[in-house]
Amino acid sequence: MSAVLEVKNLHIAFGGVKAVDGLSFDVHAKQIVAVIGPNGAGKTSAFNCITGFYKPTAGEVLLKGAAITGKRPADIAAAGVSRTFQNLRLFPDLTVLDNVRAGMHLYGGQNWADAIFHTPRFKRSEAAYTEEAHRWLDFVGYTGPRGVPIRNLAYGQQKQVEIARALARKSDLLLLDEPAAGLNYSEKQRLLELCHRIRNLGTAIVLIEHDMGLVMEVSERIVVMNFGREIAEGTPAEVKANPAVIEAYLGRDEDGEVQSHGDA
Amino acid sequence: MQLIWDGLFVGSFYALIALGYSMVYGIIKLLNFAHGDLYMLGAFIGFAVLSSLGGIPASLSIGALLVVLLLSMLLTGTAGVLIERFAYRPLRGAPRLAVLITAVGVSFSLEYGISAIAGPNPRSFPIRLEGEVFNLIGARVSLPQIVLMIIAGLLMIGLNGYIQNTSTGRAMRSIALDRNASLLMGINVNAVITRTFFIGSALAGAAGVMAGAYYGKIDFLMGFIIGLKAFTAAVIGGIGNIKGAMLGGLVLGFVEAFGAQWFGGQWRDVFAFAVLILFLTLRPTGILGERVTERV
Amino acid sequence: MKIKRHSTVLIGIAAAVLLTTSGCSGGLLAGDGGASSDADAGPVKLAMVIPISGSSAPTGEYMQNGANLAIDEINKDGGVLDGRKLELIVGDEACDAQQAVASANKAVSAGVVVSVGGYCSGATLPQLPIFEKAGIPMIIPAANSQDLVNQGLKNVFLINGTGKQQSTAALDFIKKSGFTTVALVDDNTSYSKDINTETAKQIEEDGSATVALSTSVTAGESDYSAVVRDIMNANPELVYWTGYYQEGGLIINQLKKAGFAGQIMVADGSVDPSLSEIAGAGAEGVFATMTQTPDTIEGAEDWIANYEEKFGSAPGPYSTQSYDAVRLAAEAIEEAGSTDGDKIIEALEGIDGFEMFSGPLKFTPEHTLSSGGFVILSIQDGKFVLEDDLS
Amino acid sequence: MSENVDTTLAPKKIRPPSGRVSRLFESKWLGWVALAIAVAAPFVNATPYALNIMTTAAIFVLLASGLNIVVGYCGLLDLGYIAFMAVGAYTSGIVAKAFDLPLLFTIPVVLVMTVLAGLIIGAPTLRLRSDYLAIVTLGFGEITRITANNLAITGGPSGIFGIPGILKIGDFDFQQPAVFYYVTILVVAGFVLAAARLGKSRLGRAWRFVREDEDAAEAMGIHTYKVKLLAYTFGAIWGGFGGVLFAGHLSAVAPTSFVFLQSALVLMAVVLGGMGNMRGVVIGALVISLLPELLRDLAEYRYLAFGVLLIVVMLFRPQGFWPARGYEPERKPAEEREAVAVAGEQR
Repeated sequence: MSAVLEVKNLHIAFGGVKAVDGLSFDVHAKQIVAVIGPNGAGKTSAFNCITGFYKPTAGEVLLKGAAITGKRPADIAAAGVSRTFQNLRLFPDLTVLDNVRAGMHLYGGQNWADAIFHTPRFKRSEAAYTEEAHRWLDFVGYTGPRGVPIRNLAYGQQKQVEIARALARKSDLLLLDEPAAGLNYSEKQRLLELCHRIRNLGTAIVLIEHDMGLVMEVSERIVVMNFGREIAEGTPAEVKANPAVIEAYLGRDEDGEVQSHGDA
Repeated sequence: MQLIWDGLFVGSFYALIALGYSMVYGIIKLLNFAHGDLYMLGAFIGFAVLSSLGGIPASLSIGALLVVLLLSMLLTGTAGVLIERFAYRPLRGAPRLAVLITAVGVSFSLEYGISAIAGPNPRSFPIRLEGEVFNLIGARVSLPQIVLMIIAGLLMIGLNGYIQNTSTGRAMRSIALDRNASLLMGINVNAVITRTFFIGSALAGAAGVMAGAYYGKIDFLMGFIIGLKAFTAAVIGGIGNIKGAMLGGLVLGFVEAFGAQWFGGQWRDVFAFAVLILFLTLRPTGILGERVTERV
Repeated sequence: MKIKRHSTVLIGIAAAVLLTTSGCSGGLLAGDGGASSDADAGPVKLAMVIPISGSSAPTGEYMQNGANLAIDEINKDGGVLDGRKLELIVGDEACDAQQAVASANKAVSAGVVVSVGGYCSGATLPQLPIFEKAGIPMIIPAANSQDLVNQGLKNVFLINGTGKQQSTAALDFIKKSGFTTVALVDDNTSYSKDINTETAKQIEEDGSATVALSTSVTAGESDYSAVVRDIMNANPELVYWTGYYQEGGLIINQLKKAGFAGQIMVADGSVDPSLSEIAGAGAEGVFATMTQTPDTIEGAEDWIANYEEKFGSAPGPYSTQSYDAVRLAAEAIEEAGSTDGDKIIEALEGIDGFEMFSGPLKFTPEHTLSSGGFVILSIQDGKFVLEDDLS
Repeated sequence: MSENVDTTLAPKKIRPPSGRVSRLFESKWLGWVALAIAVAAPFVNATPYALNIMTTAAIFVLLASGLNIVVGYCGLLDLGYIAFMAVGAYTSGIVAKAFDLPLLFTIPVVLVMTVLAGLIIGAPTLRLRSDYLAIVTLGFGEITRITANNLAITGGPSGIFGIPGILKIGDFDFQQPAVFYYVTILVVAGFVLAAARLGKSRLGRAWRFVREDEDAAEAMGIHTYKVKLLAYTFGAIWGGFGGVLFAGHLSAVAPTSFVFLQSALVLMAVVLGGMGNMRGVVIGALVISLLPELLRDLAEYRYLAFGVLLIVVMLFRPQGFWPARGYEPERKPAEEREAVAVAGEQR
């Protein structure tokens, strides 16, 4: 079984601070992998390295066996990676549909001349864009209004739209940065179910998440980071039993969280 | 030699104005497009003050100049503070585009406001620095030039001391690094920004009065080109960097003097802007700037 | 479907507009517009497109006053063409091509008969085709770029000396005073560059002096140390500044500060009271090539008194030329016996010996003054006085 | 999947702002009505003055619609936009005079030159942060003007004059003011429509994505640099055509027409009208270009007023007087059912 994503010995430093210090893990097709760790452990920095927003100081990132290290984000997205952001990065003044259409940019189907002359090709492709956008909104279970600027919507709805936008990219690998942050219990349950459905589409998922209950339930494998280093990797059960992980979380206020959700 | 001296002299004007650009940019990441117009405003305030004082004996001109200089600095500084308070502060956190457009609006308002008040025609400055011309290692140097350069130098040294050694100066530097953290540390960010605007504008105003007294002619558009040049100077030195702005001003003065020598005076501005574009594309952090990685 | 609906609406709107407006005069369907509707009655209108805003606005005022003075005099004497009054239609050019075109078109629409304006050459050039197409003669009192003449338009008459004539005057003075090396500096505007290149050409052809330096500066700056340095290096006996007074004053001042020992001469664009204000003490003794101003014309005291009484200020540059332009227009209209453009042009071409401030007028075949009327002024006690009438 | 859709959360009805004025403004007819008025205007008043003002205003509309692509759609502040008009005007003027061609035939050269200018100015600068970009474009604008003022081929400070007319077929001269006006209206209407259509296409959306959040756009696979360069190039073409019309209209081109003030005026039209909204921008351009003609007496104060207006608009109505409409129609309920079913078996 070939890996969709291989991260090999990734390093990045800002000034003297080593944000990611030797991270390696693989993600296989249809796999859901979680990256966890205390705040400031370097999870989001690792995401940014994988998606090209940071240039890693050392190490390699392979997507389906091809190196994507240090390419620009748009090229990495085109190669088959899509992502969401830790704090929503939607296009606030644009409509819900337009936000989802952003994920479809690479579909092409029209050029500027088509647009200026309103060729049949243009009309077809616009109709397809709209239809597809509705489809992805339905897929994530979005029920809100779709023709209004997204800034008017509730936080939970915005989160749904951001996932729909990333899905519309139709990538092989989806990186979700804290998808459950700020969601209530029923929303989290729907997110859990959505992750499974996304995987059934054939897309692998890597997610950063603080909600241990969700992480333990949804992911097949877990990578644990602390101070930029990878301190453990394995199945949820293995990780839960790993002394290094327990140590990393002990003495911190996440302690209780691990315990309580561990029973779930 | 003459080239170097001329470059140094013009460069010290650029440096004074570039300082304000750089300070404001360093602290609130705002490109104060209207900064050059504060230089113009300073010159006109100086003009108004002098005219209202009436005739001044020529013998007193240096002393009178210093008084006018201080007064104009005070008033221009206040104008800068008002501009920040009413035009920029409400937009803090707004998209960069909105702030920039506002700055263009401020620039326009200042230029044509002065034009409406003082008339569109150039005015000749009431006092004039005249003085001996003598030879200094191969360059013609005049007394007024030396006086003005000493004033400019003192202002810059004073500013540097202020920023390095006082608590406000430290607060400025910390805000430049991280505004939110500074807020958490209990620094009154608004007060510091106000002070920054005051100092930056006052320096531009001082440059305006000095230019008026030296060149003898002021007009409402005099700040436009020099504002651009000062920005260039700030970029050359590394924008946000106080010492860089001083260095950048002098470097630009030299570069221009040599450029004008090689290509002819009418190409001087083209040359200066080409330097700006080169720096921005090849080394946007300037000579003294540090590399900053922008985080997502 | 949709397109059909659109077009029906369009046609409907167009038809409605046509119906409601076909009665109006001045529309496309009403012949050639309102331009000539009052050709035979009412006041005879003269256009004057001059700088009212912008940095040359003061000169515009001098010109407008001069023109109004002439109009009042003529109207007091019974106007033209058996009692029709003259009326001045003033438009702003602001030394900008686009504004000039707008104002010229406005004047044409107002039904003017003769244009008596034109100050900035760059803004006057694009007016030429507009007045030419409308068949309106132009008597240009101030603008004097050679480019105006080079177009060879038959409706264009220049009553200010051209750049070429000014250059000749400069050369005469150079020879007369025995200068052997000259530096020429312009401000990169059409008018100024014209004089620079023309003077350089004439000096070289003449051979009695050499051009040590011919260069341009950018208008609107404060620091001219680069050109001062160049001049000091070339070390000429005379510097001839062909630009306007704003920069001229600065350059004179900076030259003197740098210890320049030679003489300085300026062209007519710098002849303004502000020149010596800006230049300070260094302006004393500066020469200028200039057409006669009322100050320097003998026997013009009455005229000056009239002007001062009417406008409360002394006349300035181009007041006399504007005054003469209006008088000349009236004369030509009278001569032609009609407001028809072609007839007026014919009359202008036929004029011989019409008395103006610059002397008796007769146009050359290219519609310029036969003699430029340039004299040399110099600054004494901060004021321009006649130095040499070059006769 | 249907059981996961929370049916109790039925779509909230969020309606686009209604109100008679805004509805009138959003009306599909507005463009046609405007065109009809423009076509009909000369039948009311065809004095050279009126035609001149209207032609100038139309050219200004074209410039504003071009700048709107750059500033409004893509969010790049260009303070030297008039340079593109200068390139267009000079190119067509020089070529037309040198080969004695009607202006119409210079268009291919103008296209090449303006696209080149867009690339030359854009390529090095579009990687810069937005505020640097603003000042660099300002510098480029000045460089263009000063260069034109100093070169022999551009006629130096006098510029070029006596430019041939736009086209002449037999005795019919397209240069007659009324005909030229209609040519201008036709060209401008075409370009405004094209710009509006571009705004509602894949490329136009990409511009908006870049404007709203460059990083998020990158993450979606949008090559932000290329997209920005395209915006710049289109802006340059619009400006270049504005230049051709300008050269044809005045029959003379001089450096004084391309000062910073002109760039600022075009920018004001875009900002006041409503960045990103073509209708607003057209109205803004008409207001900016026609108002001074109507208020000639206040000429001295108009720039002051514009400056103050810019600040006030940014403070209180940052989207301009007629902001871009942020709404599009909702889906019809019938389709919804179908689409839900399809989405379930996606891929």
